[in-house]
Amino acid sequence: MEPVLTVEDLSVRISGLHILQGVSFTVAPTGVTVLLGRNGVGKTTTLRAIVGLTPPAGEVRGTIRMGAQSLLARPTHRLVRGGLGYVPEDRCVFAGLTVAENLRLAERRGTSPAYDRVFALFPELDRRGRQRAGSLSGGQQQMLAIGRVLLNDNRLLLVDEPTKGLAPKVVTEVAEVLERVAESVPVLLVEQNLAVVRRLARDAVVLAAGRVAWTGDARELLLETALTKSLLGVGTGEAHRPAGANRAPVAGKDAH
Amino acid sequence: MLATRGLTWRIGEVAIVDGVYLDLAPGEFLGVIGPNGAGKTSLFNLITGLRRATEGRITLDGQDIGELPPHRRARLGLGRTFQASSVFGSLSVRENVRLAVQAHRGGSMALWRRAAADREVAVAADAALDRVGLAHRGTALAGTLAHGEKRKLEIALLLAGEPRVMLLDEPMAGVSAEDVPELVAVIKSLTGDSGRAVLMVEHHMDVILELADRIAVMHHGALLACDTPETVMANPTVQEAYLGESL
Amino acid sequence: MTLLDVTPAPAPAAPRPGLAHRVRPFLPLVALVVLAILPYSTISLPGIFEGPVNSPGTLQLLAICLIFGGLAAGYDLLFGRTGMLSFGHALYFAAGVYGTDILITRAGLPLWQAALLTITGGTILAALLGAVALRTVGIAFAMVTLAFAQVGAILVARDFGGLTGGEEGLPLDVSGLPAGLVGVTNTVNLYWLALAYLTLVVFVVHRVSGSPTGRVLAGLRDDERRIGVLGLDPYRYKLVAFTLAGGLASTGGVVYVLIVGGASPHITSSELTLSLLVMVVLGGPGTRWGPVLGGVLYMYLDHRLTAFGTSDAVDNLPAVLSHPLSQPLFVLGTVFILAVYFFPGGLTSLAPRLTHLTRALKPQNTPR
Amino acid sequence: MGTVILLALTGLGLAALYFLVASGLSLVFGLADVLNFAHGLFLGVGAYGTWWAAGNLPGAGPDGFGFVFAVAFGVAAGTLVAILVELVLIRPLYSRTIEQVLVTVGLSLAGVALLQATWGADARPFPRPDWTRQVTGILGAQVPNGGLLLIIAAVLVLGAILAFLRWTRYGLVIRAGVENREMVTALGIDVRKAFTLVFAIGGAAAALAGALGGVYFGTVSPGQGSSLLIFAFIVVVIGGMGSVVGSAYAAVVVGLVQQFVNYYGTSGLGDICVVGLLAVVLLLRPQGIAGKVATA
Amino acid sequence: ATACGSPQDTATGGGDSAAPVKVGLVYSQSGALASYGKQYIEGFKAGLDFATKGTGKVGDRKVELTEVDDAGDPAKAVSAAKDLIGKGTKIIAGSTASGVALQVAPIAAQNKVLFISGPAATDAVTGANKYTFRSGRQSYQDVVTAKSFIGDPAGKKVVVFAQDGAFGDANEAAVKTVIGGAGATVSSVRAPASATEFTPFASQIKAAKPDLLFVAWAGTTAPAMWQSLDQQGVLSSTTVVTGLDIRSSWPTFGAAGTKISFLSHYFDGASDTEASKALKAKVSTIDLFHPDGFAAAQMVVRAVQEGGDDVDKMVTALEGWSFDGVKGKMTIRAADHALLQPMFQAKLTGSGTAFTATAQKSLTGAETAPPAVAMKG
Ligand SMILES: Nc1ncnc2c1ncn2[C@@H]1O[C@H](COP(=O)(O)OP(=O)(O)OP(=O)(O)O)[C@@H](O)[C@H]1O
Ligand SMILES: Nc1ncnc2c1ncn2[C@@H]1O[C@H](COP(=O)(O)OP(=O)(O)OP(=O)(O)O)[C@@H](O)[C@H]1O
Ligand SMILES: [Mg+2]
Ligand SMILES: [Mg+2]
Repeated sequence: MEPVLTVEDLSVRISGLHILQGVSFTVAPTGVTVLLGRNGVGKTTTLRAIVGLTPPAGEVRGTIRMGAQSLLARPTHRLVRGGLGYVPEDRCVFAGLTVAENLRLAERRGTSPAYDRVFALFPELDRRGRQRAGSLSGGQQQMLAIGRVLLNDNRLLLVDEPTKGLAPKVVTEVAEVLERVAESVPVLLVEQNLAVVRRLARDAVVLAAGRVAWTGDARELLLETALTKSLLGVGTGEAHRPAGANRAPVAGKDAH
Repeated sequence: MLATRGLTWRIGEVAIVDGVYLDLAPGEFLGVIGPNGAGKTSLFNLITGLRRATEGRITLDGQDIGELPPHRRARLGLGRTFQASSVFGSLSVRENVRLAVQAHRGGSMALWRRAAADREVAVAADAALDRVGLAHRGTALAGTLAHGEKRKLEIALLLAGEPRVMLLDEPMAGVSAEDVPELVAVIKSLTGDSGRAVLMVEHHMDVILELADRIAVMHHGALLACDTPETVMANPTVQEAYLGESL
Repeated sequence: MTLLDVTPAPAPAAPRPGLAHRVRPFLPLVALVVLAILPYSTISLPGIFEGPVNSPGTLQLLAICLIFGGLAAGYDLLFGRTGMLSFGHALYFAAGVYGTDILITRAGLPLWQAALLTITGGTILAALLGAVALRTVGIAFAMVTLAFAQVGAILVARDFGGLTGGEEGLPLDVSGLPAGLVGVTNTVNLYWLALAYLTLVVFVVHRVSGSPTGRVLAGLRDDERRIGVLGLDPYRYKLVAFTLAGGLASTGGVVYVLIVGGASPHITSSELTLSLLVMVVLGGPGTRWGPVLGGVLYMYLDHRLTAFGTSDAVDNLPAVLSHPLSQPLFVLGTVFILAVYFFPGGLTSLAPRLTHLTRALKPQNTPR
Repeated sequence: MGTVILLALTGLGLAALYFLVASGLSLVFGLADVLNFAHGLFLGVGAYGTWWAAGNLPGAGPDGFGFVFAVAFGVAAGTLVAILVELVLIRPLYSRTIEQVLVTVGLSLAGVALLQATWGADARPFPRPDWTRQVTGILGAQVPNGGLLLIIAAVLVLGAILAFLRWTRYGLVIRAGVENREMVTALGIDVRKAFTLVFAIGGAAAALAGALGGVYFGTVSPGQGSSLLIFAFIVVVIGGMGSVVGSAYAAVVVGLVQQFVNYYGTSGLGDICVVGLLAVVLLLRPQGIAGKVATA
Repeated sequence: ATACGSPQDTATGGGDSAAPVKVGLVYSQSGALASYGKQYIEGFKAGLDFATKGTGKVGDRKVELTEVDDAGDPAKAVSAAKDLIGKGTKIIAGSTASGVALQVAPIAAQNKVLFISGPAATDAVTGANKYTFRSGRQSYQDVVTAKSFIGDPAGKKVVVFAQDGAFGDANEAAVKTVIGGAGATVSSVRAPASATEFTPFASQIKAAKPDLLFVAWAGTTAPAMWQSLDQQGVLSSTTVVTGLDIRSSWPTFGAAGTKISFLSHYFDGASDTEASKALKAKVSTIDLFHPDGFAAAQMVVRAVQEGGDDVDKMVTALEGWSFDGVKGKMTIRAADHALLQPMFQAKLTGSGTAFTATAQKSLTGAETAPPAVAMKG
């Protein structure tokens, strides 16, 4: 199957720092591809480079293609209108606007917004339509951020740590939502919560120090304790071991 | 040690925090859980003075601190981290921590002394950085750190202040799985000694269960329960309101 | 309000060991010595100065430039280093100018007494007004300071009791001044005075920003709430910075009134504060030399452009060009806009970029 | 009684003028986050545009429809300049707020100098219909018609801007873009267009203020804009940044205070009172009368 | 040339009898008073031509002009003056703005050079110091002219309407001495210089019912002020006197123009002197400040003729000197260097944008002489 997104030899420099160094991977046209890696390896940077949001001081090299179309050097709003949905890491809801206005803003011209879909997933958003988004709690804001993107049909969704700071119940809900969404739209997901990863991911890309350290079937990755341990530094068990007991063998995190 | 009596914060008619009675004993670790929007961060804001309570009292060691500005409360030994990292972006990581150490040492108003020459501050700062595992990032500008690193820096800033009561707002949010145990250990090491009390909001249940002596559950601004982890986890209301069905 | 997110120029790259590194700390000293002995030189720089470097006209111009270099450096203590956007800094400068002038001319005090009283008064004024204004933050703070400065301007223009001379200004009565400060031949002494002022400000600002308090100020610039939670009172620190900057500005006013020989209401206008802002940004906020450079350059252009505007070269251009070009403010405004575009981060950010360039051009002989 | 009415109505006329200047300023300032010191330039362009058109443009003149046409020309010129300023000078600097402010400072210096270079520093008589020079007797007060004209224009402009912000999609985009421009783009919206629009609206309102101000004062001079600007700033801040309604309230307060205190108090006291009012409002309510409460 | 020298070097004025005479002209070429400055310099050049009979030379010595723009800023003017003095200039003239004149005058005294102030009207220039002269009129002379409009002032009620600040203060004080001293009751209405809305002031004045209203107003807000006075019926209910400003401002009076009595420093056609003909030949339409520049040039030529390079001699030569200027007979009073000169009453006729001024009456220099003041420095 043709990949929906192809990233080849992607390098990103931000004010002199070489943050990504020749990252290549593909995103399958169905299901969830998860981008893993420890803090600071460049997951967010990768997503932002794809959607064209590298900061002004940054420099992007390489190829990013959606189908046959190159995404580099195209303005973000064009990419998004072309069906690339992005849920940022810090939620970025518009604090001064109401929830309803936040959603209204996300409507894209020429398509009919799927409010029923969003409200079915997050009834809270319907109830709080007139509240200003800035006064929502962290979790509510995350729901709004996801809801905004789901209002439209997308060819590919980029989602950065959607469960960060969410209550377990909501984490489960969000995971369910993403699972359902992924049935129709491919998703590139950055996630720290391995339980969510296990439930959703089909393919996995593991970054380490700005490079791809591993790609392949996510289940395979999670089953192989040795592999996860060496790449992500954790076993697949739920409980956390005492600190220091599982210091990661992955070297070169700070090489740049 | 820290106690709130009927602490309430209303915006208009809505009570965001609704009559909370909390008691924190020296050396105690109290976890706070609750659904998103329950009012946990708001409670922290009231305790640290970033917001003024509309009703109720807050006492620290019996002294009423409800009217004090944030920095006075901090000087009495109240330290906190923020849910969204807030570090000094244009200072280096090391300078960040040194500033916190300096604040703890009495907030020098010296205009003429060279700050860099203060060995004691430097040593204390490096120790704090070491403890959270950020020593190697000392010269990086804090603003350029990755999210997880900022969380660690937040904790280092807190450590530097050697607070007697620590309020941690979701310290694990966005921290990669590998680093969670490390941070847990750091937090654990803070509490054991010197009768320091901790109030921690966290959604990672395993972390809470590992650390907390008691767990407070907030819902719609009110305290639903406050008891040992076992009792709380067994509570059906909590199950339903917060945990939902497990993955 | 994101207006206060002053991004400081990136911290200088770790210095490379070597000769350059060892000499560097002494460069300011060398510059100071060069500036101090400059009046002994008779070099003519045609086009740059009207006469030889030691002519009174040139020294006067240089003295004014140096004063404004110092003022800008003092203002940067607020703007670049603490992130406080004050629109009323001109007030403290004007307090220094008018204070000295009134005490000498109207009250007949000797210079040193007038200067001492004025500086003390200016500092206290800054402390009092700062104490009120600092109850607000961000743009509100900018506007309250602007308002206070506006009241100052109105009072000066109102000319209560004929004290300030209103729009005509107040010429300084020089009869009681030391002889060495009076007369065209003594312009060099005023120049040295200005140089001393600049040195003082740079030294104070440097020491303060390297002090523990300076570190707190830098922290305030980034996140004030955080400073509070760490146990420090943001208000106190901001007040210290505000008062100090105000005191430095009124000191500048004392020197300025000697150099110009009078006070005029121009200096009370909010435009002066705006120009200070322009100077700081032109040079590079939060850097040691940027504001000084910016101040010197701005004042230089401000004075020299009037000559440029009336020069034959401009007059001979077609009217569409010569009319605007003969308006100094037009040229200054345009230069400033271009500077914002082409040297973002200020003049001082040019240096690292230039070294970058030269390094890139140099053949790399040591493979990494 | 007649005096009070006269003072109140002329005070409102002044308020209307302040509001016309402040509304555009407030929009640009609160929404595009640019403290626009060049706003006075737009005003100057509007005034000189009208003045020029009335004298030189066929069909335009100082009276009747010709005058409307001249004002329209002036407003169009002001709008055009505002758009050009945004496109050429401000747009390349988005996300660099300080620099944007600085560019407008430079522009305000250069722009006024340019007007002066072109038309001289002296005041020019402003073309206007004769009835604007007359007075209307209202309850025994001889109220200048120029002031009444300003009041009517201000009310219309207020209504138009509010409707735009509240009911159009661009209004929404503008309000969101202020907070997080990047995120608006990430929702697939070209936010740059919205900001150009904000400048255009601000420029148009300022140019209208310039033209009607010319009618009111009877003259046009290069510095007129900048001298109004400082009170407009005060109005914007008292009213709360970005709040057009707040600006309207504040303009009324400032205009009336100035007028009454100048009459009953000693001269100059009116200005000092306005400045004092600003300080008091900011100390009690830093976000201004109608400003939003910042969220933590 | 060497690259080293003393920090206190200044060029010495050439003692050579054929060396050119350096004259520095520091005035506004840009800024708010640029048009006053333009008239001044045109007048100066015409005057120089007139006084040197077209040669541009005094004796064998060419007069070398250095023009410097002060943009109306005293600091720039002081810098320019110091620069000129440093280069050996012994004569400085110009100063369009009062603030500039007041701050350049002490510099001239400190360095013993001749300073001839230009259009700056402030009374304080008179008697400022031994080296300072003026080539224009002063506020006091305006007020004396205003007085001539009401005949016998005894028992009359006079209101001064002026801006806050030194200009307004000076005018108010002068009216109190001149007209009040002659028996009138003088009161004042003052407005902030920044005011844009004048209705309250106009109705205050209306309520005061004065016999004479003296308006001292400068700046771009004047037209709005006149319009308010007219709308509130002040102009039609009393005699209103004010100074006639430069020609380009006339149209801004609008309908009010014909209802005002003007005191005038000068307007085209006010006098018919040799000098005015010579000036008119150069500039076609004479305006308010042409005569000031013209007189300055006449004074410069006189100073050089009699004083050579000796400034003290120049001063002596000018003190008490009478000459025929554009306005008529001018006399430099020795005691305080006041320039006694004719003043005019004028009316505007016509309407809209085409006003013409006609002289009603002219007052001699002696009639308008300000009281002598003691030389301050
Ligand atoms: N604007 C910037 N300037 C300089 N460095 C940056 C910038 N943005 C990111 N970085 C650096 O790039 C690296 C990768 O950052 P990124 O945010 O992509 O990591 P991440 O994998 O998303 O981490 P996390 O899991 O903590 O969110 C980090 O070391 C960070 O310090
Ligand atoms: N300034 C405010 N104005 C109005 N409502 C507010 C304000 N601040 C908070 N709220 C509301 O108060 C409730 C509690 O918010 P808070 O941030 O304390 O929740 P939380 O428990 O920390 O949630 P989370 O776990 O998602 O961070 C939320 O419903 C929020 O919308
Ligand atoms: Mg990330
Ligand atoms: Mg929270």
